[in-house]
Amino acid sequence: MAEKVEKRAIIGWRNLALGCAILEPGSSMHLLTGTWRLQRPVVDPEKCNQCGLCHIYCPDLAMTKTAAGTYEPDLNYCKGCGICAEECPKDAITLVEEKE
Amino acid sequence: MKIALESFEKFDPQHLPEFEPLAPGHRACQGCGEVLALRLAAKALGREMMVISATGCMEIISSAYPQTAWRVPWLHVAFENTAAVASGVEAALRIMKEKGKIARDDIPILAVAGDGGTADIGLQALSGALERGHNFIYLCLDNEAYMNTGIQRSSLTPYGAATTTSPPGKLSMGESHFKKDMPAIAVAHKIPYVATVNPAFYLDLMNKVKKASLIKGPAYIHAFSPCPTGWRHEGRYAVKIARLAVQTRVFPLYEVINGKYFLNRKISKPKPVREYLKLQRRFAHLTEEDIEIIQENVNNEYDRLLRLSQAVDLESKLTTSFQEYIDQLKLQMDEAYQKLRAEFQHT
Amino acid sequence: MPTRTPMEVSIAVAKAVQQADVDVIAAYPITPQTHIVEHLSELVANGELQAHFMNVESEHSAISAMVGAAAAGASTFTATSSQGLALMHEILFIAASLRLPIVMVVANRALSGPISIWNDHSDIMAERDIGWIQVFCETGQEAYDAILHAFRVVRDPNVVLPMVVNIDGFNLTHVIEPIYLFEQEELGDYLPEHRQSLKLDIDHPITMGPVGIPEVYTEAKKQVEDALINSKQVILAAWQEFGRRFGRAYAPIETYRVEDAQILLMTMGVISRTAMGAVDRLRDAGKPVGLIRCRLWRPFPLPEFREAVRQASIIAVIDRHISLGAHSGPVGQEVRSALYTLPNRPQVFDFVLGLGGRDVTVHDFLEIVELAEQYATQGPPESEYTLIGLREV
Amino acid sequence: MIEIRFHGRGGQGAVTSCEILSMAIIEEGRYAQGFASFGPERRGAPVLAFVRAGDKALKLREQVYEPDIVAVLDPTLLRIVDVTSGLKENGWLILNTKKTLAEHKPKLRSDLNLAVVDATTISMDILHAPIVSVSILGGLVRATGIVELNSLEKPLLKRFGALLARRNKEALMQAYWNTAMA
Repeated sequence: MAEKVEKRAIIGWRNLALGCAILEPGSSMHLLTGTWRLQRPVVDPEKCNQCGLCHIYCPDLAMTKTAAGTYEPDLNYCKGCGICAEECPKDAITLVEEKE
Repeated sequence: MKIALESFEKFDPQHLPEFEPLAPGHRACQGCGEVLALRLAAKALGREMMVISATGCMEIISSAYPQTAWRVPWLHVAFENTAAVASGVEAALRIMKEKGKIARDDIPILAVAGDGGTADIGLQALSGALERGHNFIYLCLDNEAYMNTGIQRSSLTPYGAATTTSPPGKLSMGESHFKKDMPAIAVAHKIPYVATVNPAFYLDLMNKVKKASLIKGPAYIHAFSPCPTGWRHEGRYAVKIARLAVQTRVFPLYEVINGKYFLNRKISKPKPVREYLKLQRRFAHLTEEDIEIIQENVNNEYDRLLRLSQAVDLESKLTTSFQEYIDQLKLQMDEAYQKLRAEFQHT
Repeated sequence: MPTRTPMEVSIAVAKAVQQADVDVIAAYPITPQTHIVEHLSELVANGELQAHFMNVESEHSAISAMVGAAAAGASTFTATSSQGLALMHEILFIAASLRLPIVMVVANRALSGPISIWNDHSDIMAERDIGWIQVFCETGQEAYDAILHAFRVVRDPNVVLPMVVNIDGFNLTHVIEPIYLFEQEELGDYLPEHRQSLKLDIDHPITMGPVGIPEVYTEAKKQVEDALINSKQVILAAWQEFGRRFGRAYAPIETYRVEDAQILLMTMGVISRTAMGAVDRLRDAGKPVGLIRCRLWRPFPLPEFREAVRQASIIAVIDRHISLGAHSGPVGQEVRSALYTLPNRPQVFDFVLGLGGRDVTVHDFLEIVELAEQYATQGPPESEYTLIGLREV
Repeated sequence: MIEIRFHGRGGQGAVTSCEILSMAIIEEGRYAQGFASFGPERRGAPVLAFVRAGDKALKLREQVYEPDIVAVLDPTLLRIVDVTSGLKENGWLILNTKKTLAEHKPKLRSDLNLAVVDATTISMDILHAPIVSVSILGGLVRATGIVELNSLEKPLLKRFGALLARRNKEALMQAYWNTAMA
């Protein structure tokens, strides 16, 4: 006999906001798209001239400024596209394979 | 409109606003150039604005229940009616302010749709909204095909591109039509502001969006939006390809202010179109002859834009030289008068 | 005192919209809706109604603009008909799903093809499942009252759904008749101020109209269904309140001379008045015939309907739309399924008539009653429904 | 219950006649429906308009098939339309015509009552236009007494505005006093 397949909703209808609206702004932050990544950018802070282009050109808003003024990828969100490495004028960013 | 542009303060690349209306965690593809253009446009407008979105990639990737990537008010209704929905929002704010029901009606409204939602199925609603003169910014994120449904051609798919509904074959070389001139269609509505933008030129993009928000009436902004999935290029090349599109004159950056064309970036030594095409496998099947046809079309289109923008130069030259002529006349008359006067006194 | 005024029904409708103090009206002209929106644009042009009148380029954009305006928190109104309603189809579901309190008049008209500008109910019957509250009117007075009622209902925080007021095209919209119009003061607080809890607001940024993944779509639909079912309480309370204040009470299912009636006619809209005339004649002739008129169509008033037909043995349902390929018209289907689970149910015969402006007369109803009796005694017709007035050759 | 049918041509004012008459009946506290034969008829095409009047709320919404009164706004219609179709026995026919009662009467069903008025000449004289919507009402009201003359005043004002209403009232009165009946 086939087992009953669990097909669960993520929220009960009584708890839905009016019109199925989403009330928490920017709640996509809960979704860690870093798990999509096959390669990760590694920044050489020595080479970084702090121009910020990697931050500007990141479609995933993953390049963040460190206290030192250089940039680091937020691996929670970085999908590893490599635009930052391609666009860095100082070649300060290299892509390395994510390990198994 | 003049007043708004006079007080227009450009973004300082060193001090860009920190607030990101679009949050990380959205589900766009790796290396998506469209979400980059959208993010930069939203960033230019800041916290106090509203986004009206068409159905499409940007809607799907930013609003899948129960999470939203939006930190500003955002509304999605359907595919083809974004401009009409934005009309309603704008009219509502205006009348409710007039009736004292709300405090502000100067909140920028950003209506966003893709190339299909703009140039195909949404064209009628857009035309109506532009004609009615609503105060909103319409952003067309042009990734040159229906990417959300799986890369089917649209009326903005470029000549020669392979899509799932314009495949190259024995009798076909891919898309057989040139792109519809969507900005020119917007210009034909005699709206105050039309511009093309490209995420590789992020300051230009942000400044144009901000400018559009300061202008009363409809603004139409056409954004080049590389799509690694649909154009079949490596994700890391999204910005590079966007830049090449400008450097090869494939996608010139210009503004049309009150009907007058301004070519923002003159490309005097363009790179060959081939360089732009070769990074994208959607063009991989093209022959030398096909590429020649594309190159010729790019040349012609650029020349046309150049002539349109030179018309503005010529006009200002004409006005200046006429003024100079009048001034000279005045000077000559003055001299003649002095001479006469001197002679008169002499006698 | 309300003033008794002779006027075209369309103008009375516009007056009611004016009295509801709407903010945004977007409309596209279509016969026979035009007089309503023409008059509204006049009221706005003369400064008698402070609203934005938007001349959109299609009905699709009319409803889209209404959705946008309502999402921004404005009180909204639009009107359309037939092809225009069909063009709105896609967005109608979304308006309900977003829980936006839009009021719309549908000047009922046949759907193409062939093209017909005349009255029947095929336009609204194609939109039964859109999640909007739907009511029908029989007279100009009812149309005026129904608009006021609609604004009260949709503005209720327990409803927050869009609502259609159906007014038969031409046969009601274009008729001059006596209508009691209220002064604004007389309405008092019957019409509450328009307030919305969830809307586009930079101080409380929410995301409206997100992607309904499979894990939430069912729940989202249930929310609308629940709101629609529960709206009935508010609808009834608002009618009762209307009756208390203004002396005209309305009910979801209204009856006429049903006492001891064995045969019941069931109608919707303007033809109900002609049906009353027919019932009078049959009663005069000693036939136990009564009439039930369905005023509230969505949510369908199931208990009220069952109660109204409890003692009848025959129901002759009048459909003003032909449901191609089905075994009866839409109202007939609704009625049959409403009775199916009852142990003792009357026989139901469905009659389709008055399509595309074909006049519905007293004689039609007399014929229908005769046929229904004949079917009841001699067995049902070959076809599960009967087209009245059909010319064979 | 009284039912009236107007025959006119698009643009002549048959719908206006029905509008004004139905309003006047309602002004008297009675019940009325005024409506046209809905359709896309254009200027010049034969059109119909109807008024149904009663002392109680009307339980009838069908078209008018057996009128008590028929008014014809254009005499040329007599050649192409059977204007007396369905007209009840002893009903009234109101004709806009330059001809006399004697000329029309013999051609009619014998049971019918006839009233004639030269509404076109009156309208041309007073309104300088061949729009006979109000002057035909002069004949109709004179012959049938369906409303008091005074009751028409408000509807005229509402329909035409002060200036035009005065001229139309003049046309109404002229027609009223110049209607011949048999």
